[in-house]
Amino acid sequence: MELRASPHLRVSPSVEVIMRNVVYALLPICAFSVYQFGISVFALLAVSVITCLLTENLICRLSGKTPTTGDWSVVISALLLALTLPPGFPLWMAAVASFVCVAVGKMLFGGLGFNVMNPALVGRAFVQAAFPASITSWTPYMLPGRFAEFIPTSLATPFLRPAPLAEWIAGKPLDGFSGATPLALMKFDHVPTDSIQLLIGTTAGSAGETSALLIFICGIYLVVRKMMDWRITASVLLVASATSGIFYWMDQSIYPDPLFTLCSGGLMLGAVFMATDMVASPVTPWGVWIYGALIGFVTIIIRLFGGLSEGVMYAILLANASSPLISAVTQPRIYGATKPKGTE
Amino acid sequence: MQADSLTFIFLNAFIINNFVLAMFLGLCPFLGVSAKLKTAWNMGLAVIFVMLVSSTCAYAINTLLVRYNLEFLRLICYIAVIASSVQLVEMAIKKLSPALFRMLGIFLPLITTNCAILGLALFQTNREYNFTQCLAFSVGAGAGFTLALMLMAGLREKLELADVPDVTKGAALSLTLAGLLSLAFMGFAGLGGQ
Amino acid sequence: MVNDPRLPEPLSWDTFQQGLWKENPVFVMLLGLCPVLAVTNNAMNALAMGLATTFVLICSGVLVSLLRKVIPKQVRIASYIIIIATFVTIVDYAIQAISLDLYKALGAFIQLIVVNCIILGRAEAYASKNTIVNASVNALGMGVGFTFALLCLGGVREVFGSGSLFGFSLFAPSFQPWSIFVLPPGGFFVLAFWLFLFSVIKERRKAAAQLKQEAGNAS
Amino acid sequence: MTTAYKRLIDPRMWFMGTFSHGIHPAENKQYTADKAIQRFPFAPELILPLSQHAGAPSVPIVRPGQEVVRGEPIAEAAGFMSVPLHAPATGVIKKIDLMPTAKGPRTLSIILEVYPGDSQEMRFYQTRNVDTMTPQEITQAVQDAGLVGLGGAAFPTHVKLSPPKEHTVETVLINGCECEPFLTTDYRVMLEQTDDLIEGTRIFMKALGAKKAIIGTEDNKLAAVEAIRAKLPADGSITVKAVKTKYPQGAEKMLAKSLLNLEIPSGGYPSSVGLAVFNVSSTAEIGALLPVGGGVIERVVTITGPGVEKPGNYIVAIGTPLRFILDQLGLKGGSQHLILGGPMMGSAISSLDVPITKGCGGVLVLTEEDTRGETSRGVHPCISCGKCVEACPMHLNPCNMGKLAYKHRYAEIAESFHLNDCFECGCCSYVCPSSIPLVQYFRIAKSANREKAKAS
Amino acid sequence: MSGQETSKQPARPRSSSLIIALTAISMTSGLLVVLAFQLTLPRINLNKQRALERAVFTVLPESTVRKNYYLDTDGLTLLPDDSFAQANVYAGYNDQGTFTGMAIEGSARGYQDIVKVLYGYSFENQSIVGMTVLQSSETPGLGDKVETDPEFLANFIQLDARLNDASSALANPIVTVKRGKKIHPWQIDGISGATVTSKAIGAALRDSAGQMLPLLVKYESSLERTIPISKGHE
Repeated sequence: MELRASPHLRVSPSVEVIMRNVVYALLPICAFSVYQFGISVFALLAVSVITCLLTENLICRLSGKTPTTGDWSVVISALLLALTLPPGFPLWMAAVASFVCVAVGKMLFGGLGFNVMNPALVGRAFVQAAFPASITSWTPYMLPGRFAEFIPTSLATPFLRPAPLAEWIAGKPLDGFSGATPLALMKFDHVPTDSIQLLIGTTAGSAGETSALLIFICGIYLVVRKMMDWRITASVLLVASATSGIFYWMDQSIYPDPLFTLCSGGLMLGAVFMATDMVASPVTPWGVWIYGALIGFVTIIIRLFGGLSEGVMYAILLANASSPLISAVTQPRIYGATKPKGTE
Repeated sequence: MQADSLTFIFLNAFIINNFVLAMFLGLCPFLGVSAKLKTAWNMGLAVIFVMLVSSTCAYAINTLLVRYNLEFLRLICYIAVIASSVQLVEMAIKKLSPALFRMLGIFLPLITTNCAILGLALFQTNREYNFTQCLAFSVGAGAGFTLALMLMAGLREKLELADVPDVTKGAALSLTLAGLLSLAFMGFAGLGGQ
Repeated sequence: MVNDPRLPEPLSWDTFQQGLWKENPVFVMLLGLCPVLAVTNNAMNALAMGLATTFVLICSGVLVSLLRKVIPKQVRIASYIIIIATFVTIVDYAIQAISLDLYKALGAFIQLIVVNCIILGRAEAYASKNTIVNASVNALGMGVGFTFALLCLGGVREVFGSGSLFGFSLFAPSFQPWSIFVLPPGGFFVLAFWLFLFSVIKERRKAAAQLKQEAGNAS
Repeated sequence: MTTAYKRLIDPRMWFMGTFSHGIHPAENKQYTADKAIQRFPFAPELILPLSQHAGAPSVPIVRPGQEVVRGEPIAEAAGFMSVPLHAPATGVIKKIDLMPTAKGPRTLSIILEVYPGDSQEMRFYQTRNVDTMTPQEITQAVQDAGLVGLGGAAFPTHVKLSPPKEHTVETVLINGCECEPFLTTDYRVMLEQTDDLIEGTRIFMKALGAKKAIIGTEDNKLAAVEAIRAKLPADGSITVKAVKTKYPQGAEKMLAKSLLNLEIPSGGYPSSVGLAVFNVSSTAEIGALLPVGGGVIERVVTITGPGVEKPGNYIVAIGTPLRFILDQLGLKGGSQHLILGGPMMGSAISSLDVPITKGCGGVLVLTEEDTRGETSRGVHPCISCGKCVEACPMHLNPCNMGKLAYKHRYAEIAESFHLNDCFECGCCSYVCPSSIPLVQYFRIAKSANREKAKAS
Repeated sequence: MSGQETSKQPARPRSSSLIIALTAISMTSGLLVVLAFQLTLPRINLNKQRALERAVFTVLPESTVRKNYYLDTDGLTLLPDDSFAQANVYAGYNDQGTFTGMAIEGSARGYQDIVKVLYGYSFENQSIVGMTVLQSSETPGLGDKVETDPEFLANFIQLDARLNDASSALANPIVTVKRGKKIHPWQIDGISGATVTSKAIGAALRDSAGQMLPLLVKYESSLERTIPISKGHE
């Protein structure tokens, strides 16, 4: 007979189950991405997953802990990281990003549950700063022969500069691929992209961010299974569309419409899968909404007024950094409290 | 946005080229006083305040020095006058508002001979800001410092509850956090550009 | 260290060596981080900054030590600051005279040497209590230690960030530089990396020493 | 499932009162809900701990070898925060010794050897007319009866009847929300001892000078609502109301919120907002005991769970050892997991020599199969999913509190995170995907803080 | 702080002695600083002048001699050779002393911070004939290509900067376009991936040229078209 403390029943799914389901939800997005961009994205996903697993395992061994790779969380980070990289991103750089993602973004702080920022985004932000040229080189989607041929930059020799892509793209039977994402087209040239295209995902962009609709559906799966905080996603999307709606209303010729905002770039992927990273987001009821709103707002400000065409990554990192502050000011009013907390 | 507009000067010092995270000014207090959120907040307020005082002083001294062609004495004068004016203001606060003094008091001497304060004076002189621009610059820099300090303090408080490996504890962890914050702030680059 | 701190210390190897490793101003005492991070995006700047700081350290150390009997206690900090500011201004002009490009690269950080806590700290803690020779030797040690730390950072940042060292290319032209190393986050990361490395080494040494001791006890 | 379905189709249930947060564990009341209360045979030996209530232990007034009659007082109250103890059966006092209890440490208990051949008639009582008694007399009589909260807290009832002078109690709440899964004691009492319940309610109202009383129960016990409604007095002073089925609806703070939308202030008493809350079983007990001047010598206990052969609701004499009960009812399945009380707040017990006490409303026997999922789950670090924050009925932040407790920063939890408002309902642990024993942490934190306060 | 405690003297020194000590130190410091300043001044000025000339001669390719001018709405004033710090435009002359063009500064907000450029304007073909970046802190490897990328710098060998008929503004505002999209002579072919910085350079030229060139044309008469080449000048 063994002794246990109350309560003697538990119900909710364990950490492994939650994490495994997030991986399931990411799989359709990975599949679509491979279908769209071909074998290069498959290699990207594989390199990222393998490097992340190896790094976590190695660090656990070095620090004398039992390897924690079994909880699936590292696979989520790896997949998310790969999905935010351009399809033709050199594989060696992806390995660097994966290493930073796990080593600096997660294990340095003690592993699962202690990371202060989304590890995938830490990895991506690192390579964005380290290799700014490679991370802004985009390739066309649905190229014929994409399953047989790698995008040349993918296979760049480690530590060497990848060859420019322009020539390779020019040799493809396409007309008018400008090497820009819908967001960059909008920001720098005020050329809008059709919203249907953005929804379905027939645009250039990072490997996994193109199809807003697919990401949304995968998110709904997680919400239905109660494995994701829908409030954060809702708050990000609402505030992002409201902010961009205000600017659109002020000047339609320069600013994109809210639908474009929602469906373009990494906003949907960020709102559904990255902003909702439980560890780095607040838990207080109001904090969750404020956190989401901060992401939505900063994203739009960076997109419209910053030097970059996409701001979701930085918005989420900043919100992650602010989440302890948000938590501190939004401690819930407890039952029967005579005065709200924080008035001392 | 005009490069010399007040908004831009403010934003530049506040987030785009944050004093701590992009220019590395005021790192000692940033690492030293960021363990607790409450102290970080008071420290931030004190810094904004000292920055305003010293920016005003520096502007006045520089005007005088330029008039008498004594620019080579700038550094010595800045450091002397800023230190003494903060001392004076500190005494004034102690007399006038003991509550405020309790909040800011212990930090004031700490900040006076700090690179963020002198850096502010030197940068505003190098960039030839006029008086209102100096004020915008100092408020922006102070607010930027406070923001960075608060974020850092929040993260460090959070990490106190984490199982951080022994070898990364301490300064290495704080600096990595600062690096991550600095990385996140890179998103603001180019804000208000063309 | 057992000596009464008020008494002048006899000149020894330790006077010099202190600042190099055991009390390295950057890696151990975490002082003067602002120039350490701001100007180390290449090794040349790091070296120049290190030399400038060393110069100010030595000169102010000598002067403070010389005047230690003359300066009243009550105004000593103010006097030290004035003395330091004087030498910083001199360095500032000297660098402008030597190379304008270097001066541009270092920017206001040359003038910010004046608030570098190492210098004031040395003046207050050492130079004001010791003879000129000791003060200058100690300052030289500190300066070399500081320059060493700057070079550690500057070297790594330049090699990775630009693929060169002191301006000489190290790799084939197709080398992909990691520009994050010359950007502000890279500064933080590289310093954190060095600190991490030293902490690991320290831990290893401690463990080894303990093992040795245990072995000694056992035999 | 049936309740969920009913809630969907019955418009009356759409607007039913409730509190925010909380959880919906599987009810599992089907084992015993329809089983009428039966009398359980007397055990050959009864173990009567002197501390069956919150407060100072009672003082024995018998000595070993003395013969006692069923209903006779055998220990007296040691002050205001204490109650007397009565002999549950006719027999002889065997000894007064340290015995194991469900709470853990061994405590001083009276061991009573029951005369096997005795008729066990109630021979020790005096009839009284409740209508002529003053409130003070009633309060005294309640203490003399040895009544404590039978819902589980075992807080002496007469203390609740003597609110601070500056408070006036306007409404008496009778708590019929048995929110713990498996247990059906209160439900059966409401169904079968309805008259006693109404009588008890009137006694409490009189003692407190309250004009109104509400009997609150959950909407999975609508049969009880019907039964009570049929017997309510015509003047309308007592009403019965159903609230949504949710755990921990049975906590008095939650009940006040659900029925009247009142919040009992943190650190205050129900009387601060003009309320007094009593458990239905206690109320029915006093309704039965006061007119005849008896003491609490037995209580209704639900003995249930997948590991029991003959689950049911039984009137069990206080002090009956668990071993005797389980021997009579039979166990089944592999290795068992015994819980005194409900699965959410009850305590696991290690020894079968533990007796049934006044505060014990249920014995739950789970089998290996029910707990297997439990054992295999490893504890992970907190992933800040926030499920506990959404579950905590007190709106605390168990997530942060748990992290602080993990680092032994107990004082901070009490200062900044209202540790002392936690009543250990277990919602947070129940929902935690990382399987962190949060409630356990908080108990340790509280006791560490108490030790510290005592030391200083 | 320990120093203070151990130095508890029975009698506080009089404040006059403190003031004397401080004054003495300040005087010494002042003296040292003045000395250093005086000693280094010629060298510093020489350095600055060289740096400036290097830039001016880069943007006005045929020039070997420079003259300082100050241009504002009141007119164009010739400044002495050593007061280059006050000047805002510089005239370039070739070996024969013939005027080759004006070097003008411009600045705009780049990706990281302000980008300052110097560009050469030729009166003859009414176009910009050279550009160099004076100050920038753009992203290494991306934004800083504007200083080195030969294709980008080729834009400024002959960049149309004609004024309109009234000589009040640029006939065609200079603008940066996407790489490969340049069709007009007043357009700058940008660097892909460094859109913001290339646009900033375009904006710096447009704003500065739009403001300065009309003034320059207005006060053209005050400009010395030829200068005597002094014998000592190499």
